[in-house]
Amino acid sequence: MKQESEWEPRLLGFLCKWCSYAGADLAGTSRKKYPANIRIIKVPCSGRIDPLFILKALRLGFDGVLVSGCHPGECHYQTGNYRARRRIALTKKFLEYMGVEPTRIQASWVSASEGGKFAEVVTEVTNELKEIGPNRLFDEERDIYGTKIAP
Amino acid sequence: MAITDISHRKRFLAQGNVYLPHIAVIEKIIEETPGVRTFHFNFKDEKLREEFTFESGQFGECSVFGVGEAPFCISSSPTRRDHLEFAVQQAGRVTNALHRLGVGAEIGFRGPYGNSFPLELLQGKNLVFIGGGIGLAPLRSLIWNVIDNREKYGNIDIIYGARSPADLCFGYDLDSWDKDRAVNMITTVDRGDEGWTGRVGLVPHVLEQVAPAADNAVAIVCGPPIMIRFTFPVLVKLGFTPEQIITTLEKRMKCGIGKCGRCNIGNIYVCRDGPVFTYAQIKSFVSSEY
Amino acid sequence: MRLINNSKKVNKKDIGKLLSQWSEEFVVFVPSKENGVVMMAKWDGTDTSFVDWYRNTVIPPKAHFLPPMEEMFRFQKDKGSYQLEQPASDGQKQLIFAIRPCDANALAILDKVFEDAYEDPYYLSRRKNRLLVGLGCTNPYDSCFCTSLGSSPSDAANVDLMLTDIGDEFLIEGVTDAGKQLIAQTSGLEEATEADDSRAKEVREASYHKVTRRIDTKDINSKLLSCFEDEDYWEKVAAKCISCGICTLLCPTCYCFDISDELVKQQGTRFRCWDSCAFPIYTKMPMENPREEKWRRVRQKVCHKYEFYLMNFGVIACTGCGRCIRLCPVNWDITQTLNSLPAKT
Amino acid sequence: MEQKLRREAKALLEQGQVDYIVGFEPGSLKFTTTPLITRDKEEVDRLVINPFIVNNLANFLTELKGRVGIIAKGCDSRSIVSLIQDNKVAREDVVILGIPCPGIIDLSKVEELIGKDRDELEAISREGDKVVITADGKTSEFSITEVLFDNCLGCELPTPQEYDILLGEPTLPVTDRSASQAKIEQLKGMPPQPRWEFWSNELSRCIRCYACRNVCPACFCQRCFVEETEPQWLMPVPRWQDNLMFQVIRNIHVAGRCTDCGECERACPVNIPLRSLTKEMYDIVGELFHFKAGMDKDTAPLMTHYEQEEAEDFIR
Repeated sequence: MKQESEWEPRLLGFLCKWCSYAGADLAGTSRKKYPANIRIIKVPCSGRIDPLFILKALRLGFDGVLVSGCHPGECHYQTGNYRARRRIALTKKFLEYMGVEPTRIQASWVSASEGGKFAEVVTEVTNELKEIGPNRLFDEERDIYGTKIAP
Repeated sequence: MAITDISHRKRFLAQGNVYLPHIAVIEKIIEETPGVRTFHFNFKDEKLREEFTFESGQFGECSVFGVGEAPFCISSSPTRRDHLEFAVQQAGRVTNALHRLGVGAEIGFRGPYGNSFPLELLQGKNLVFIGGGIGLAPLRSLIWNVIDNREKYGNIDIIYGARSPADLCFGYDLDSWDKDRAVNMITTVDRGDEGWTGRVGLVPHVLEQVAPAADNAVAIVCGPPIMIRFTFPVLVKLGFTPEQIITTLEKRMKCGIGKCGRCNIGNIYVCRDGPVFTYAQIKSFVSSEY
Repeated sequence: MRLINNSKKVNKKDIGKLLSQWSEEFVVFVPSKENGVVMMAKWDGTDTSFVDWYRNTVIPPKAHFLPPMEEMFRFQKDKGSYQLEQPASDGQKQLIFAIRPCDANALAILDKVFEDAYEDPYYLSRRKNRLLVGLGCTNPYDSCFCTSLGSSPSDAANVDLMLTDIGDEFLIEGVTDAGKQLIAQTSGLEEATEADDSRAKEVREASYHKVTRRIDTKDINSKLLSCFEDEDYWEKVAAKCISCGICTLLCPTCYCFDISDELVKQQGTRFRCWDSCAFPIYTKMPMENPREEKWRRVRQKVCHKYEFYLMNFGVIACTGCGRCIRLCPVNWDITQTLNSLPAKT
Repeated sequence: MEQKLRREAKALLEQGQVDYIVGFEPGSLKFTTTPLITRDKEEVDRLVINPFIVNNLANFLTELKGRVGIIAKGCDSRSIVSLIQDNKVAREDVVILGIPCPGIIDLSKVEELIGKDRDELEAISREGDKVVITADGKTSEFSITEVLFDNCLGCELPTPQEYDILLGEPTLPVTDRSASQAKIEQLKGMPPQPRWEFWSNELSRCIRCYACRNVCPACFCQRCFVEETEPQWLMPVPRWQDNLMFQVIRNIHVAGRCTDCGECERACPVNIPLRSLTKEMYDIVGELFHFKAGMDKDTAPLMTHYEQEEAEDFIR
């Protein structure tokens, strides 16, 4: 385990290819500064996001997950982002109930022209993740079968 | 004929933990068809390379570390021992991972497991090999084994078919058997293409046309289940008794040694008691689960 | 099984002292509850209240020998080459206290498959250094049917030493050499009197008759064989099964397992874990599945236990512990199935 | 009620209106019932209705071919409606024999109260708002709030809304539903980390028998994500991390379909308090989207539709 001081959050971004991915591209080409903590997976639509992706990212040790898609009403496929919204809302609320910091699950609407907004979102999220610290949710090896009934 | 004699089980026992695979290195990869590759491999350990023995028809559990294990029959002949071979059709997690590997990659191998083709019983007999698609792989081991001891056997007929010319596996073997005057090689495809000048027809139909004599003969069949199901009746029609028909079965085999439980047909565990069976045995399985 | 007539006894109040004494040599496991789930857990050094409530565990003691999951080996890529590392051998000496006869018998059944041809090193190494202290049942469940399987609530055939509840005391009898030796080493045990012995005999007799659920195991394998192809029967029987893994995973004689790999940052582990013939994917191959339909899986479960295992190893793979009946969410009852097998047509 | 049920069921079979009757018959153990799935009109004489009819029979609908006459309690009827919403079952293929359900007795609570196991008890009977239990010749009385399943105590709609035949008079829900929320409220009162630890601890007992999934009528996928191998989302190994992930995803998948029938928790052989997950998800669905599962067969399933304006505040 790294020293806390050296620790930098790792953020996984699922960006819709029509809006947010283009927005991230724009942020890059227009030299907007944003933290290098984000790793990006391009998806055809934010509606492609299965809560399973979010869970798996947390399971693999990402400190936060950002789903980003088109603004409401602007989805390339008409309704993908509305569906994503329902799913993420449920996931976030439910995981919060189970004891996951809601900060770890993030969503944003970023259009292809909002390079600046993308940079802001990533900066904000990264800072918030820094505040709550590393994701240790799945770290601890606790297991009755390993320790209790059949050592 | 007692193919399920279990004496073979102790034939090659790994020292110590039977579940530990031996590290082997892929030496060559042959693209047989789109989706089927043959892997040539050898054990890393020199001593094991020398001492390892197997029989035609046996299989091994092959590991792609980090992905899992799957059973493959050894498709090379024990008479040609500079390396081992198995053919892999892309179908699931492990086979996909195998197809991603290149020459020099390390895999795990444990085995050989299962029984083998009953060579003693085949001696002096006319042999009819009937294969479909990748089902030629286990037959291939036996065919080379027999060819390398040609004087011990009678006539050899090989009837091999695939869906299309592009799906024919082991083209290099087919060529060399075709040229071999001591072998009657018949290749067929379900559907030809522009370049195809050979036979067209399903394996059971071609078998019926070729009509090998059942007298003093043994048929060895391996292919997709549907082919096997249609081939047996043709053989019976040609006068083959169920005892004269041998096949090898495929099941999901996780452990390879009769413990994990999933490859049974009745009380027979394919990994431990098979995979080679006579049609007589299969027929007596009171089950439609093979 | 005839027990030697040289028995000792211990007062129930002194069980703690006995376990403490044994704890010096063994890691002692006793029945304990976690959120109401009874399992054999490491003794905490004080609590012996299980003496009052213990009937049997939910998690069968097979978990000590074939755990729900275990590491088979680890692998690591070092300079382009894989290195395999086996887990350190489990040398710990354990004592499992108050194992029920049915569960101890189950281990003897499991031994057969794990010793067969290729020895299973994981299971067998654990079998070597674990001592089984049996406790006869005085209050069997209504789902128990051990007496139909040639056993009884006081069967001492497969334990090292056997305890019998004779009221305020447990009668202790050595069965195996290891068990007798342990008794000889143990201090503070009282000599049992003739009255204790006859009391124990009465208790055994009484508990035998408390097991009322019965199956007829006579010619069971040929009966199953003759109705094997009776699809209608099996479909009818399987209708309410939900294909969960409770009856198999928690069966003390079920041993099926799955093997899988995990790779995290170049550090890999090969696991094995319990698997169940009730799951459709258990037999699934890329192109086909020999047991896709539910009734085939139910038939496999029943026939494996009462027909195939008997054919291969000469013993029925069931000890009548009744867990599969007791824990089934839909009350699928194997005894009803076995008792209603259609006669030969 | 039982007599009427048998008559109706027999008539349905005789008139060829249904191919199957799915109901309850006495179980093989004391105080248990077991599903009866039959085409035989003689067998319907075995049908029973009592305070131990635990199973949610809607679970069997997706696998039965043909028309089915099915006995449904309030929650079960909503599961049926939910399956109709999802196009898993056609309304015309089911004849719903609705039972106004006064609540089902949780035998584990009874065992806890009496300090004896189910098979050691002599009698359990429901008398109004009381449950009378006899053990060792002694009778004791308990309030139903002590012995009904938590989900029954929280049941809003004990009488089926969707039915073809209603057996008996509509019944009212338990007035004080607070008991059903006790465990959940207790969890909510804990800080996040202990809460996460609680769940990882509970789920470390999971043996992956999948009973929770397989008893659940809302879990009707032909192939569950846990069985996917390319990619493999979860290890088949019962480690708490994978177990926990399984439960989270299962809950999200059944959101808007779960009717709080409580079967998952009851089926669990290792007593994982699964209802404390499903009920909270049920409430979240209600709170965020004003949606209740299985209320109206003509409503679209929760996750297939949306409102322009809803649950946005968390989006940047």
